[in-house]
Amino acid sequence: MIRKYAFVTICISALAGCGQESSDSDVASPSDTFAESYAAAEAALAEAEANRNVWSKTDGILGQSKTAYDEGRTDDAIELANEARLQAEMALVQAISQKKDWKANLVLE
Amino acid sequence: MHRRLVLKGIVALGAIAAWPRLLWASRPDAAFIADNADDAIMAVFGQMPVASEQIKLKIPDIAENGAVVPVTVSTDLADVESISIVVVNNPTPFVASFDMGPRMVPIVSVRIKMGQSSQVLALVKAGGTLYSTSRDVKVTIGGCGG
Amino acid sequence: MKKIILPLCLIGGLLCGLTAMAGPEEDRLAMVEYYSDRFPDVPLQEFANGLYAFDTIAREQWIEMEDFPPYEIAIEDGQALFETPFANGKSYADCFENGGIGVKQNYPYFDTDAGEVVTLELAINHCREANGEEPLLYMIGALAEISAYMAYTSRGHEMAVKVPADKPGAVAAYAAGKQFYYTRRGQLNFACSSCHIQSAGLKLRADRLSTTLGQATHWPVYRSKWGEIGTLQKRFAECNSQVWAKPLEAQSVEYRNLEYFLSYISNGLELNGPGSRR
Amino acid sequence: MGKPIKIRAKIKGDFAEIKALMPHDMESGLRMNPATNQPYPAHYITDVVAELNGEVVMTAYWGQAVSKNPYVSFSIKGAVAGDTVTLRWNDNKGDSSEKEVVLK
Repeated sequence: MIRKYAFVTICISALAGCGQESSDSDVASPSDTFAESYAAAEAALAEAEANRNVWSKTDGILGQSKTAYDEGRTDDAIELANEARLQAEMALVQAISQKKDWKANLVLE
Repeated sequence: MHRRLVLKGIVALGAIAAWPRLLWASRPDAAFIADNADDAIMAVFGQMPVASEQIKLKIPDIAENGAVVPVTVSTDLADVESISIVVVNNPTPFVASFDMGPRMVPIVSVRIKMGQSSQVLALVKAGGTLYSTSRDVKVTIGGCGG
Repeated sequence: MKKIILPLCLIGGLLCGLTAMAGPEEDRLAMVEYYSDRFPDVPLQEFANGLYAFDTIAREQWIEMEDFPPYEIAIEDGQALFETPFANGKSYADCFENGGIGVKQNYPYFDTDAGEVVTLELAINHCREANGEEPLLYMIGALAEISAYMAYTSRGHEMAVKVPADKPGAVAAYAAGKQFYYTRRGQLNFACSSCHIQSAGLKLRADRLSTTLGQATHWPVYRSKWGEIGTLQKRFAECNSQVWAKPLEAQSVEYRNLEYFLSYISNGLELNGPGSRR
Repeated sequence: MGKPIKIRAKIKGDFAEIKALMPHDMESGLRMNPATNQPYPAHYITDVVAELNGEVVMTAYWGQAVSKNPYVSFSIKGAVAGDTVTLRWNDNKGDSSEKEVVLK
């Protein structure tokens, strides 16, 4: 139970981080912001991938982000890239924490 | 190969004489494209069925997987001409029909697809009359299935 | 079991210190005990039949399927593939012990030289490559069919996977597979064990969850949902997707270790593959 | 030429029970191909003919809702050891397959 709570907390802090990012971008042009968000999402995804734990919807969301950008829906594109990054970051947190915490799931020992 | 074909032709001629019904039987294409059960049944038989307790329809109440639902239809009715299966809620409800010659024991099994929960009808044409029985089958959405 | 092991540990000191975690045989016995307590009416071998061991409605339809199961096509096709010689005149039989007949119970095994777990499917592709043939795709198709034929010839043999205690690589691979089984993954934050140990036998939507014990005995499987025969690692990928985790590659180190662990847990159960599932 | 039919035949007293498995995709024409967003073209067995010693004993007409790799079982009265049972299917693309077994 405590662990679940910890997981949620981590997710929320990841969200908070995400909010900060978008307020920074007030000064930048939308397409610069997109490029940054997209690159950040890609980097986070690569790190999750390296830790062998990616959530199944993330690639698709990143793909949708690219499509939205190509179609000129830059705001949507940024939002989607941020969502993909958030997912990748949470997957990474999950992977790293589970490297220790998996033992908590051992019910037979 | 050629000889075989000729032989088959002769046998087929014999069959025609002995059993004229098969001569005109052909696939009831209209039934297979009808999008409701009544139209399909009328297209094949030209009559609606009367309920009969002499037909046994064996099908699970809850189908494990709608893609493969085992069905067995058997009957005590005499002079069986055909056995058919209809899944009322399928996009095209008419599933299969078996024209039974006099050498057949009136029982058939087949595995069928069900798009969703539905009433399933077993139709038996015997002595010129169409009879039916029905069962309700629940098709569930699979979760894991390990 | 623990009662015996503990004093041994005290005596063994250092030796046991290396494996503070329970060993494979302890794990297996704990599983047997757990599921036997949980399903007192289910005879041990029945766990090889997955959810059909305790879901009577599903079992009835499964028995009907098993009467003339679609995997028979795969066995026949697999046999033809198995018996077709390679371009160099050699065949699969030359690569395997006993000509590849009745050997699946020994897979996966730990290859000390290569330092990795070898599943039957990996061995089939190794065999092809050693004979100058292209490797086959791992989850479905020809490889699954060959595996189905080899599984069929192994029916009735008891699963006999070995994790030699004196081979640290093997012990580590088993431990890694076990860790994977208990590791939460994906957006839904589930481990394999969340479903198949804690919730085994319970309903997930319309399906009952199978037990860890027996999960490795009946592969490859013709799943009606797939409409074709697929390997155990295809199922791993599917399970991962079901918890919203991106599947790893078939025959990745992780999945092979997982198969090693799962297969060991089914030791002593008779092989009953290929199988049919909903 | 379609894939070969698998037949199991068994004499049970005064009738022979025939079970058959027919490798076939039975594509309904409704299933979507995610890659193209188009449905897979319909491809299914339309009729099945059973013969005993060359005489037609049953003709079945099927639609798209018979399961993939169809299974069918039926029984023929008075069939004895030595009799030949032939099973043949045709599909909507003009493909067919035929298999003969001698009852034992």
